[in-house]
Amino acid sequence: MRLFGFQIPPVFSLLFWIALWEIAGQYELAFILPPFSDVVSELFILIQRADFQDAAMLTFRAFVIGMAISIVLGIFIGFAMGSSRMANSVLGMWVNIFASAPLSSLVPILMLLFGLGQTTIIVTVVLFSTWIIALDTYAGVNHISPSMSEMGRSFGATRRQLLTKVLFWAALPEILAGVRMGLIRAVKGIVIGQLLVSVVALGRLFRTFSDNFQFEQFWALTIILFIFALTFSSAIGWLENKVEYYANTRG
Amino acid sequence: AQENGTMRVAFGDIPGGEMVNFMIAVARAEERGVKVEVSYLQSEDLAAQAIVSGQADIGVGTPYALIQKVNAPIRMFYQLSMLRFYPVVNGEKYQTWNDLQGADVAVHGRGSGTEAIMKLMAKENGVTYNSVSYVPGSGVRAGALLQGRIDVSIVDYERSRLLEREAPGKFVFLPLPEITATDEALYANRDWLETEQKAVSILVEELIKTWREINMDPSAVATLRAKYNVLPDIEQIEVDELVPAFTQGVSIDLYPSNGGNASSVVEDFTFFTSSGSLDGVAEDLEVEDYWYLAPVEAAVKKLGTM
Amino acid sequence: MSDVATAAPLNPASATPENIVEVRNISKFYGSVHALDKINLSFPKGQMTTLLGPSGCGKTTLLKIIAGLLEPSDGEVLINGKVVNGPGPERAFVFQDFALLPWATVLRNVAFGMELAKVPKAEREDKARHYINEVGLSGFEDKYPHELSGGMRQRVGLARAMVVKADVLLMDEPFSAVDEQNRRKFQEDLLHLLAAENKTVIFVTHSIEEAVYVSDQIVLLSPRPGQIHSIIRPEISRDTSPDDIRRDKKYLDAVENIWTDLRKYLD
Amino acid sequence: MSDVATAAPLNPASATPENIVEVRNISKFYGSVHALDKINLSFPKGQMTTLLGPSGCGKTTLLKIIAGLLEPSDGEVLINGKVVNGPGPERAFVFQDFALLPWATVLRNVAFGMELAKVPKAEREDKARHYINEVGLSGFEDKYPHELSGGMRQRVGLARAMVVKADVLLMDEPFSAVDEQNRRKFQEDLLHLLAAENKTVIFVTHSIEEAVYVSDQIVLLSPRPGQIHSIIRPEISRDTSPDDIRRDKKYLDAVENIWTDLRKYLD
Amino acid sequence: MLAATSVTPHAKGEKSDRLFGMSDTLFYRILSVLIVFGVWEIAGMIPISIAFPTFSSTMAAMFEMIFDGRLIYAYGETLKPLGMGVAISAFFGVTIGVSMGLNRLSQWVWEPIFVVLQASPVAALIPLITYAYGIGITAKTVAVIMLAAPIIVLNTYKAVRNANPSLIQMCRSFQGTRLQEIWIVIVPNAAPVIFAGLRLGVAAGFIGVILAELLITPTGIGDLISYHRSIAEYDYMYAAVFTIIVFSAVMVGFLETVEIKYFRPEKKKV
Ligand SMILES: Nc1ncnc2c1ncn2[C@@H]1O[C@H](COP(=O)(O)OP(=O)(O)OP(=O)(O)O)[C@@H](O)[C@H]1O
Ligand SMILES: Nc1ncnc2c1ncn2[C@@H]1O[C@H](COP(=O)(O)OP(=O)(O)OP(=O)(O)O)[C@@H](O)[C@H]1O
Ligand SMILES: [Mg+2]
Ligand SMILES: [Mg+2]
Repeated sequence: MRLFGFQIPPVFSLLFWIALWEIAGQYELAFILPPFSDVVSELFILIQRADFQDAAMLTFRAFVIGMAISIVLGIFIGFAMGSSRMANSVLGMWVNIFASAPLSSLVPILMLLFGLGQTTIIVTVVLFSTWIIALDTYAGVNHISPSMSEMGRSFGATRRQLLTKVLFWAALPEILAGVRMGLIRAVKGIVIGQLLVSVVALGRLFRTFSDNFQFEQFWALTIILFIFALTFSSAIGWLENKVEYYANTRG
Repeated sequence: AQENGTMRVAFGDIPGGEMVNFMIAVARAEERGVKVEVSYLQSEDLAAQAIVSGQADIGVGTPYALIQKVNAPIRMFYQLSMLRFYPVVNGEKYQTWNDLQGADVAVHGRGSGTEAIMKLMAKENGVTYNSVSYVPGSGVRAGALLQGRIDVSIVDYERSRLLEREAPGKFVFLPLPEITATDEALYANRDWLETEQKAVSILVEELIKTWREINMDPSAVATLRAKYNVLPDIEQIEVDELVPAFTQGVSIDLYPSNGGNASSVVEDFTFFTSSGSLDGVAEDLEVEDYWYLAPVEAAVKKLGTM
Repeated sequence: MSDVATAAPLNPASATPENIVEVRNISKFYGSVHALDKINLSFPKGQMTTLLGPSGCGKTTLLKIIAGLLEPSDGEVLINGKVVNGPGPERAFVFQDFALLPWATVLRNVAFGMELAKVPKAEREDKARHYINEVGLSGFEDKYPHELSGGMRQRVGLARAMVVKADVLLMDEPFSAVDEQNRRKFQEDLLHLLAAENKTVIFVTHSIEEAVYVSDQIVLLSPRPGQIHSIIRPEISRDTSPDDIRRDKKYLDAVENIWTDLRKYLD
Repeated sequence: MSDVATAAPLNPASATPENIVEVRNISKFYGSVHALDKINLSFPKGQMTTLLGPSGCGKTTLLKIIAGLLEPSDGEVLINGKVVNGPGPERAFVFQDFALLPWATVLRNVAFGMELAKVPKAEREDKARHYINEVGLSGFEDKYPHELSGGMRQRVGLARAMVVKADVLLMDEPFSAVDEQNRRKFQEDLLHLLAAENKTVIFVTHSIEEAVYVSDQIVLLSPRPGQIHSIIRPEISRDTSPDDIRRDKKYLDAVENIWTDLRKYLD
Repeated sequence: MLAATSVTPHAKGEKSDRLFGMSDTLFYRILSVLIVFGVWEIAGMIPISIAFPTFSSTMAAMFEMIFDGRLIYAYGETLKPLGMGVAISAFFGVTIGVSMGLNRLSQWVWEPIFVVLQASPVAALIPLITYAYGIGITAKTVAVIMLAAPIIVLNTYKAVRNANPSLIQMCRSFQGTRLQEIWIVIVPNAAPVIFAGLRLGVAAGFIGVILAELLITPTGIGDLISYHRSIAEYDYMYAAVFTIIVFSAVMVGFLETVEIKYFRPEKKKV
């Protein structure tokens, strides 16, 4: 986008939207939309609250554990699908179903099976993110030119060497793309889980704020979540770009 | 303090001012060596599900229908509050019960006392609603009424006063016959109640003591909250409303002083069978199929009836 | 046309010492697709043999069976008179699409075979540098494949195969992803490079000129199921300049003969 | 070497009627990349001109400027003496990657130019069938591109360009995605096909043999920024058989000369 | 002038065996389904919790609800806002996406906002919808749009942006107009990715409508879930959840078929 000969970077359009929001808020055009500036000042108050910090820490820890599990599991399933026709047809069916199913409807059942603690959040994260990581890993493995593994074999690579020195790295760009999508899905999954079941305080805060018409706080909480999701996914996006750089010669 | 057992309480609602009295009793029970873990779930039926599946021990609500339907040995054991609600309609659209044919109604929760009242009145006036939606929290429903998002609902005494104050003349309160029934009770698995006898009796005793204290002097709720540092994170608006709300509650006998007994259960049977929440005839229902009164009877004996 | 011997596999059975690779009675089915049918071939030590034939006739299949990357459905491969199953250090493969690791530098790529064999880092990098220099890429050690042109990438692939000191080099259309002019240059360089190393090379190509230009022996395959159509030994003297070779009557005759044979298979 | 005219563009300024396409003083910058530098060229009517040069010298750029698909940074293109901006019906393009619509049958692909021009369906399909037959694909009208081999796809691309009756055919490495043997066949077929049509053809290739084999005039470009290095007219008689052409001294000389010129640009 | 032979596509993979008269993959798939359901049945029989019904009772409940019409009625209710929301998101989403792909200004304005919406948990906003749109079908439709639109927009945009440049140049070389270029080349070329976006949009919209039914007012399939949960008929609740998973799998498959049938004829034969 150019204006008066200047290049205006895309993020600036966000500022444009925020300005619109501020105006709508200042003129009280919609009562659910308080001025953006109020939301921001509320945001700083919110992050100092003890209940928010507790909820955030608990959720964050569960999130990290869950992501670690689903990355390992997803990559494993993806490689299994990529290396055996049978695993592909059997696992592929389940992975595809779960990757596109509205898993949120399962969340209340998860609570029942895994209790009211951290485990449920971890399982939610795993359930929402594993399948897409598996699918992308599989796509990555499939994308590897057969000559890559033949090259390894012709130099006498063991199975293990082939996996760790060739195939894993060759599939890495897709794996990372999958991890990024899995991460976004996991954040969404946690929020949906919180809204439906509200095991930890995050969902409770949402309810309290919307029930008491505290829209500044409500938006502040939403924005914190947005920022969290965006920061994480762009961090992985950055990694992805670095890897693409090495990998962009592939056919 | 010595170890007197553990209990996990699951609420079907977010923490708010109306839970302060309960949490004060919990704090006192903790002083006496009962370990209490509280969780707040999105809705009452989720909380009930948590009790049934053993993820929590104590639930809050009136699960008559649930007990009748499912074979899980759930029993209520303490009457927390009475059903005191005020059906309210938007005066521009409706005036009487008979107008509510085909209306959209909002009540507290599925299987709740508010739903039972609205169902009962529909039956008595021969009308059928178009839909019943579940909007937990009288405050939320009052807000929605003021915003014009809903036209027919039922709110507690405090919010009925609020509606009159905020929009005088806009809302019509529909008449109700005299109703004596439980709004919220504590319930738990029967086996659990028997094995955790000690903890349960401590909790029940503290509940009765707290309830009585508040009934004597509603402003005690604020001082006790400060003393025990109960629910420190609830919003300031709710803190400000605390004493007025409890004062109003006490004035309409919202908080029973004796925690329920056989005759209050029979009154419940009458109301919930006529509203349709319970199947069958009130006379045929057995108290011990729904309530486990031993702890409350023992406590009342110890503390004296009021 | 004295130099064109028609059909009949060379030394079908005897494992004379000068035949470093022998293929005996190889057949290959992919499911119901019959790719190769009873192939018998000998590859004399130190010579360059080209597999030539229409698309889909099984050249790649045959080469990969020799490399031990594919199992034949029937028959066996002998290296130095011994039956082999699977890849071995006597053979090294050069791939059509280069098969370089995009995340590794030229140096690491060239040394990759030794890395797998756990040769110490200093030693393998030393050797790798030598061959990087041989293929004309010195100065590019620390570049990544995507920073090189197609021709340069294939030189990396060649260096990687040379550095492991295998006696037999297997090349599957090594120039097909390289542009014409670089390809021509590369052919000249390849001959030059191999002259010094006494390697046995088995080479797959679609280009008749390329086959005649580089080979001692050309194996023409017929379409699926691949069978040996004829074996041709152009017997061109390689002492003259590249341009003279391309004007040599033997060269031109061989090209014309092969073209006459092959064009009837085209679609 | 009488037939190799060195440098100096042919008829630089005069728009003689026999030059159907003229390129005047064309320069092209991609941002700061200087791709073409002051190119002046004439393309005689009914002849085949080849653009030849090292990779990245701007061949594709020049061809697309002539086609009107790219704007030159400076200079102009004349068709039949008139300055043109943008594509026109006198020119048709054959793409390196074929550019077939994957969701359309061979028939619809070939008729696509006329579909855009809103020619009635029956009429355009009739004409399309004729050229499908000409390029040897009759029977494949209802196939989709992915069901064809590379060579067959490019024949579809050729038919699509022929059917609109443009006087000038622009081809960007039309054979680079086709295997060698089919390519050789395709070259022969192309000459045969064009002989009957009196088309002017501008052709980009990397293959020196191909250029010399098919062209009346070869334009050699130097590396970036692309400039005209020399213009060569092989003047080979095309009445003899393909094999005789490939043995013709003029042919072999031209190939050798061009190779000598170009090999110094290689990496 | 040429003797043409058709080309055999490279058949990939190992050969397939047959077991019990069916292909072995089908056999193992069915086996895996049986194992999963078997484990479910056993877990329900132990039981791992009173609130965890067996597979067989869940199926019984499901068929009961199918045959007494409750499920069909519930899906009717759920599909109303879903259908409306998806239709609106598809129409505006594809339009905005195409305009972003073709026009720099439109891209500048919309891209960041949709990227943010796509990467963030918008579901958090569902409780707010009630304040703006009440508790009726409008609110649910809005919930669907909020979840479905971003992915449709972004996929369409990417598809249009990455339309094969040589196809576009081909069209231009035949003097195609801009409109022809868009409708005859760019859009069909982008169709598979646009459709992938629509499929994802439907899946996201489905989540939206179920969330709305569980969070705003219980109707349709969400009502079946929360009603049966409230009266502890867990087998019916599980049956409802089960149908959601099956239904969405069937719907995604159906969309794939529609796409191939009407937009990519060349894939039909594969
Ligand atoms: N993995 C496979 N599964 C099934 N069929 C295969 C497989 N690989 C090759 N084929 C078939 O086997 C035949 C021989 O294939 P191969 O790749 O060896 O031919 P080629 O001579 O190398 O062809 P090209 O000149 O195109 O490289 C072909 O018809 C091909 O379709
Ligand atoms: N869109 C573009 N933006 C920037 N630079 C470009 C672009 N297209 C081409 N170039 C540069 O312009 C120069 C000429 O490109 P062009 O594609 O015309 O070369 P070419 O002679 O066709 O090369 P090749 O033989 O590889 O096809 C190259 O150096 C290339 O990197
Ligand atoms: Mg091959
Ligand atoms: Mg080019």
